[in-house]
Amino acid sequence: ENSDPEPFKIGFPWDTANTDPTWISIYNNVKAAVESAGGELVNVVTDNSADGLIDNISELISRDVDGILFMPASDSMLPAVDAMCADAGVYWGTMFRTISDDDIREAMYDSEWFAGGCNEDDETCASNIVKSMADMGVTDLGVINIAKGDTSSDLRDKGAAEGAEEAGVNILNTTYDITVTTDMTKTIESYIAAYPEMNGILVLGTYCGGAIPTIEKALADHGKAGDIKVGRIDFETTLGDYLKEGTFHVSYGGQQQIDPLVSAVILVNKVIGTPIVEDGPTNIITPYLELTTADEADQFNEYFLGDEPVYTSDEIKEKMIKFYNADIDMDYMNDLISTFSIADVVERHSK
Amino acid sequence: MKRFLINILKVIMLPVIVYLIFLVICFERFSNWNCIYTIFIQTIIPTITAYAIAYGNICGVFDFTIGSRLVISGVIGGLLAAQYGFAGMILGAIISAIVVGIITGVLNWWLKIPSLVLTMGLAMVFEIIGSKLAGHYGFVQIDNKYAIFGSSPNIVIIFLLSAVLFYFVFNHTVFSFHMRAVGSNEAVAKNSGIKTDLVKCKSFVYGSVFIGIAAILTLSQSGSVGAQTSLGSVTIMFKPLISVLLALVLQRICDLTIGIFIAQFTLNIIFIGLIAVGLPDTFQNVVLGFFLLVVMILFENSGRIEELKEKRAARQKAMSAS
Amino acid sequence: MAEQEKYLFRAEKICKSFGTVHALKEFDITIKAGEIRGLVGENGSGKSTFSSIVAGIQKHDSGKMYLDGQPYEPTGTVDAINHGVSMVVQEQGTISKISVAANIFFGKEEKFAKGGVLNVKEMNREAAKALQNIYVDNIKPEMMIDQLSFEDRKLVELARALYTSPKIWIIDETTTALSVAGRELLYKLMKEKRDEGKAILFISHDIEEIMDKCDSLTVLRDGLFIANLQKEEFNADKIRQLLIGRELSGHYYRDDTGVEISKQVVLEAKNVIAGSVQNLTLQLHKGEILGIGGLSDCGMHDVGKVLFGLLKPETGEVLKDQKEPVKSASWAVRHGIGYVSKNRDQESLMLISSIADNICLPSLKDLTPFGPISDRKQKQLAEKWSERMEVKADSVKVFCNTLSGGNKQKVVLAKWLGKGSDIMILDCPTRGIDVGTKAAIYQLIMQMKEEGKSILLISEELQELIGMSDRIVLLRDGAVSGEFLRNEGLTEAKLIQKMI
Amino acid sequence: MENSKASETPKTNIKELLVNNFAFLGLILVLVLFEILTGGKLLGQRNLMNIFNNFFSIALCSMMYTFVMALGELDLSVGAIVGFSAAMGAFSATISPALILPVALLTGTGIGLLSGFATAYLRVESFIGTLAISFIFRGLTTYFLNGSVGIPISMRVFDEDWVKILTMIIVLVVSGTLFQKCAFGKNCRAVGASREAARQSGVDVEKTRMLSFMLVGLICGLVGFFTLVRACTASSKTGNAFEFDVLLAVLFGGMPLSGGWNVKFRAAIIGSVAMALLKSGMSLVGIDGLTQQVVQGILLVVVVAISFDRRSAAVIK
Ligand SMILES: Nc1ncnc2c1ncn2[C@@H]1O[C@H](COP(=O)(O)OP(=O)(O)OP(=O)(O)O)[C@@H](O)[C@H]1O
Ligand SMILES: Nc1ncnc2c1ncn2[C@@H]1O[C@H](COP(=O)(O)OP(=O)(O)OP(=O)(O)O)[C@@H](O)[C@H]1O
Ligand SMILES: [Mg+2]
Ligand SMILES: [Mg+2]
Repeated sequence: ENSDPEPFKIGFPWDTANTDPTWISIYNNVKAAVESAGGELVNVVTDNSADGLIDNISELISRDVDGILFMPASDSMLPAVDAMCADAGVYWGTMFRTISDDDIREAMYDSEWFAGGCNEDDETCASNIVKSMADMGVTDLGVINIAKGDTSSDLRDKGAAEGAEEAGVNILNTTYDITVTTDMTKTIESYIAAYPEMNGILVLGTYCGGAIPTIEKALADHGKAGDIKVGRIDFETTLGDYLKEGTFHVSYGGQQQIDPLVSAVILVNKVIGTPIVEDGPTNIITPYLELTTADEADQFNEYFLGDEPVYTSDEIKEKMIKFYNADIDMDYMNDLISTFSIADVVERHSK
Repeated sequence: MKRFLINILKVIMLPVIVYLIFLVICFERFSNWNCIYTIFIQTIIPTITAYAIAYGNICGVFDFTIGSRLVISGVIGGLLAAQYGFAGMILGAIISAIVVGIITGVLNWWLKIPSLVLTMGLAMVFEIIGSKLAGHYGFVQIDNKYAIFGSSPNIVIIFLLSAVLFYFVFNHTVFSFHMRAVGSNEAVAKNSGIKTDLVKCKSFVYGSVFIGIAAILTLSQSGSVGAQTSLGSVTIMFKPLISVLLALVLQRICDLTIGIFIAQFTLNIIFIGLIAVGLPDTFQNVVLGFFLLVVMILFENSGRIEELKEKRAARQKAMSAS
Repeated sequence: MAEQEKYLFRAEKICKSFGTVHALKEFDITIKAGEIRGLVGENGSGKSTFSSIVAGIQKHDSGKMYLDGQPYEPTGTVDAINHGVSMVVQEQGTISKISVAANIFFGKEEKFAKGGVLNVKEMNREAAKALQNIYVDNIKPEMMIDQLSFEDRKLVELARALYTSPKIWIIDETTTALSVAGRELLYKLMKEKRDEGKAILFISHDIEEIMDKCDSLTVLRDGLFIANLQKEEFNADKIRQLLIGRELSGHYYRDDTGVEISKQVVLEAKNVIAGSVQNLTLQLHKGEILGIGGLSDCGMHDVGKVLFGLLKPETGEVLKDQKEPVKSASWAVRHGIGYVSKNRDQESLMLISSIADNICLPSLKDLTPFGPISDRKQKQLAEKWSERMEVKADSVKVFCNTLSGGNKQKVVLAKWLGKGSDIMILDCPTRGIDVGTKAAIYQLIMQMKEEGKSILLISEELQELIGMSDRIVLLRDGAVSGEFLRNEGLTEAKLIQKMI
Repeated sequence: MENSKASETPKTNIKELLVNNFAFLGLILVLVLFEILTGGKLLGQRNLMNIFNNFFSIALCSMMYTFVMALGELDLSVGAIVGFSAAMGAFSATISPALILPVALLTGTGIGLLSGFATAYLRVESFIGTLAISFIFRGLTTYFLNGSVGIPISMRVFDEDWVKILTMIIVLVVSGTLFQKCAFGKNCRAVGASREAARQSGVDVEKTRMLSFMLVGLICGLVGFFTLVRACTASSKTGNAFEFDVLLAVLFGGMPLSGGWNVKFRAAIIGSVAMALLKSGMSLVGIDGLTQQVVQGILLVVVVAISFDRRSAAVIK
């Protein structure tokens, strides 16, 4: 009878002080998803650490939100989150991260307050990218990753190790948690100095802005650009140039926009009373995209990192909110996600 | 002269010993020239940053803004490089570094509050200015053709020039005398008619020249400069700061200009050494902290150790006398 | 006009106040060329304030100054020096971590600089000259100032002040920081400058010294001009009387000629080697005033530090009551030993703290052994003793950095009187203290003695030692060189024999 | 002469009173401003609890930090101590959850002892010494944790509001009394005012300094415990940047860096409350992270510029 759901509020701890375009686009995509069903997005600034997020969640609860979406810093923090949300009667959803710990996953999937979320298959992704680098002839690999203790970081490490094992690649060393370009330069140069045999660098993840240009520059300065193959999980804005020059080789990623968007959609559906899956949390695995050409990279920059989300609010309302579209279920969503690609976004959004 | 040479030898022992330790641990990785060369190249930017830090340090002011000023200067240099090429990059970086230095210095003068408080507040503001300037992508990249200062021999030449400039300013100018005096006893310096506030202000401004140079080199070496927020920029200055502190320890036997370089060089040997040994990089911080602590303890207690020796001698003398 | 030209410097109606304290009230003074003018007054009477105004360190509130008949209004110390006014300050005035030469020419480096670039060699050469001018040859210009002793640093300050050949040379309480040799040097320089036709303003609390060295004298009391005296009018009693504004008996030392001293030893040093003390053996008896004297560098100040536990003996031991060794300063205080350092500002006082905080510090545990300490008790203690010592301040909440030197000293003494220690080690307790207060301190020392307390009085002034001690131990090169009892009839000559 | 600034006594006592209590006034101002801007939500019951949670750790630590500030020292290792003691606590939970609290407290005190010993007895400048300690223990935390470690969710009972409020009151009373009324607090200020004078007045300077660092270590252990039971997880990021939060709070409260008798206990409280109110207020009004940081930075400078007592500081470093 009602043409719109009751007004609701979704809390979202996110670092709005971070100027990385990916971080900004994540915010925009979540916002679009929440507003598609007439909700209001409440942001609190966070440092994305476990303790910080717990504080943020308690703050959001005190601000009367109906659901909370966040990127977990670790598995072990989730029981605490669930307990807090259950006490307050607030739904919660995750993005980007799966739950690897079996006990915790079981407990969370039993919780009526956990709405579910998206994640990419970090382990496979890492394993595959190592293998595809091995195919390019890489035998000795220097690795960069985000801080230890982060679920994705750990899974990607694991995947990379598996991939390396399978493909016979030797992982020389892994450096974690680089946040400034000078440290990046230093690390790459140190790798070059300490490991003359190194012929591949793989960035499993980093929060350092401009990581690839920095790596490329360091390699170029040591006359190694092109000789040392470079791979990266997660796209960044500068890949196009290096793909064009042939000094950059492979990147898997591109789910940074669709993942939070769909995660938010899952939570919104749950909050307005039309969950995608009736009996339990909804978990959707977003496939990673591959960037192979400079053109694609440019399109990625324009359509994924621009001001517009990868699905606009109207598109979301029409295609992903069960309240308006009763057809929606797990299969429907999986189909929708599987058609998601750079070309798809370009087609929908180019005028 | 002989004494001078002995002192130089003493100072050089520090990196040599650390190097030998790593050489013993993993000979095959450490026994190539490229390794030493890389360590040397990596030492340059932090050394120049440390020169900037040294100004405030000698003057007795504390400066949390170094990192954020470096970012602002690099970002503006990078932006102007795209517009006006080399001139834009060099002038942009240096002038903006100086302008921000002047702002910091003048505020320190006018507000008359502890520099630690002021620079902490300002660093928070500067970080945001930097990130706003860096714009949508949060970092600024330069065209590789402007990055010629990042590789040798250019970077080495710039380093030598900076070192000479620093040495000269620190040993042969009126300003340096005033600076040391303000750092050592501000009240007396003031009574002797020195405009202590002006000296402190100048130390911010002169130090900025080195920030500008460091920013250009960072831009050239890394190809980009990224913005930092939430006091993340402070971490940029911690390692150079450690080298300044170590250099102050070495000051008795060697000039600050060389001391800072040697200290930074030693730190970098440790850095690369740990990577080469294959230890997880988390150990870097542990070793760094440990190294800093041990050196400081040795330095602060060197007098005591001698005293102890003397005491023992005195006791023995008294024993044999009785 | 002609009248004015006769004077080199003239100050009219100089006023200066610090909040409610009026340090100078319409103070007038005229100084002729070719004279050594003494400036005397009680502690806190405004001598340092006036001289620092003349030297451009601070500004007066109102009044006029003339130099060479021209209005003189220094904008700062450099301006004052350019006008030919230079000053040796009461506090330490050198800057550590820079060389001797840099200290001498500090703030005046432009002389050796072209466009900000310094010619260090030339500066060192000139510094050597400046040191030669004051007949000092053991200090090298390249040396770091930190390598010098306190006294040598004062000499560097002299070189600094005299290098510019000032027309007026102000010396604020410098003699107490100098050794005998240093003093002689200073007097010689003063005479020399006077004979060159320069004027000298000499501040001291030592009336003998003033009478001996000055040509004329101005007395200040509470910031007011009191009197001008010419050399021929000098008379110690008269000066004292003018100083404190009331009659003062001719001698203020104790007048008995010795009493029986108890045999009980309360504090002793046995074969102690520490710092500049060499093999010292010394016993302090109950109820005794034991004077320690000697030339500067004889190690007498370290004796106090050793006995108080500040300096750890390298060999030998320091015992209290002949059984327990003195472990540390905090142990000493807990066991009833008090210590007044010679180096007051750096070691005895917390400057940026109130009088009350200073006085109560050693007694905190006594006020309440456990738990919270009552504010009321603290205030009572502080007020009682600051009143007893006649500390010149509005209340006990006043911060010590605003007090004059002598009043600071009174606070230090009040602190230990409040603590009620049985053994008092007093290192130059009357240094820089005016005659009135001096008398009060001597009375206090006597009173403590009568209460059965033991006092170790370390002093550079023989008169004081002779006047106060039951027994005097003289030191030379860190070891005991002579011992005298009060009832033996002491004279300076006798003592000096054992000192050198 | 040591200080010509000392001459500038304010004309009226009212002005002096205002300036002296500016930090407090600022607090009220922030309160009223945001109370209006948020339409009364700031002091709503739920948000109050939220503000309390925000300032809980910072306030706890600031109170003990006062002792170190009184000495005229800094402790840059507080964040690392919180992180390391939380990690050790989490490890001990695998043996028994009952061990968490004692282990965290012991670890904290132990590290405090280490930095105290280095500064007091080995004479390393506190700024450098604690920076080094912080590097060491941050590294060790990351190394040992190798990710993150969880503890049983049942430990969340210690995250109850009443437990924390009680803890806060106890720590407040104990540290307040110790600082304001007891010999130890006074000795700390005396050492800060003049180390030599304090020593010669019978204060055991070294012991006082070491104990202060140990107190900070102890409270950081406690903060580590509460952080641990709140998230039920210890990670390498636990306690990250906490040293800046605490420093910012005490400076915001008007704590002088020079130590001595000007160090006021209330500065710790006012500073941490004001910071928490400010953050919560800005967040409620919907100000983004970038602007929040600018506002914090500017306010810090402005508040200190107005309230800083320039008369009693001979020189301002
Ligand atoms: N900076 C200051 N702030 C407040 N009061 C001050 C300050 N300087 C001096 N006074 C006060 O001014 C008065 C005069 O002090 P001044 O130092 O001139 O005395 P003085 O004659 O040199 O004494 P002394 O013989 O003890 O050195 C004293 O009462 C002192 O407390
Ligand atoms: N032999 C010494 N050892 C240590 N410190 C010294 C020595 N001689 C001088 N000083 C320092 O030099 C400063 C200047 O001494 P000066 O004699 O001018 O002061 P004062 O007589 O104590 O002052 P006031 O007249 O105000 O009491 C003193 O504060 C003291 O700290
Ligand atoms: Mg005086
Ligand atoms: Mg005097």
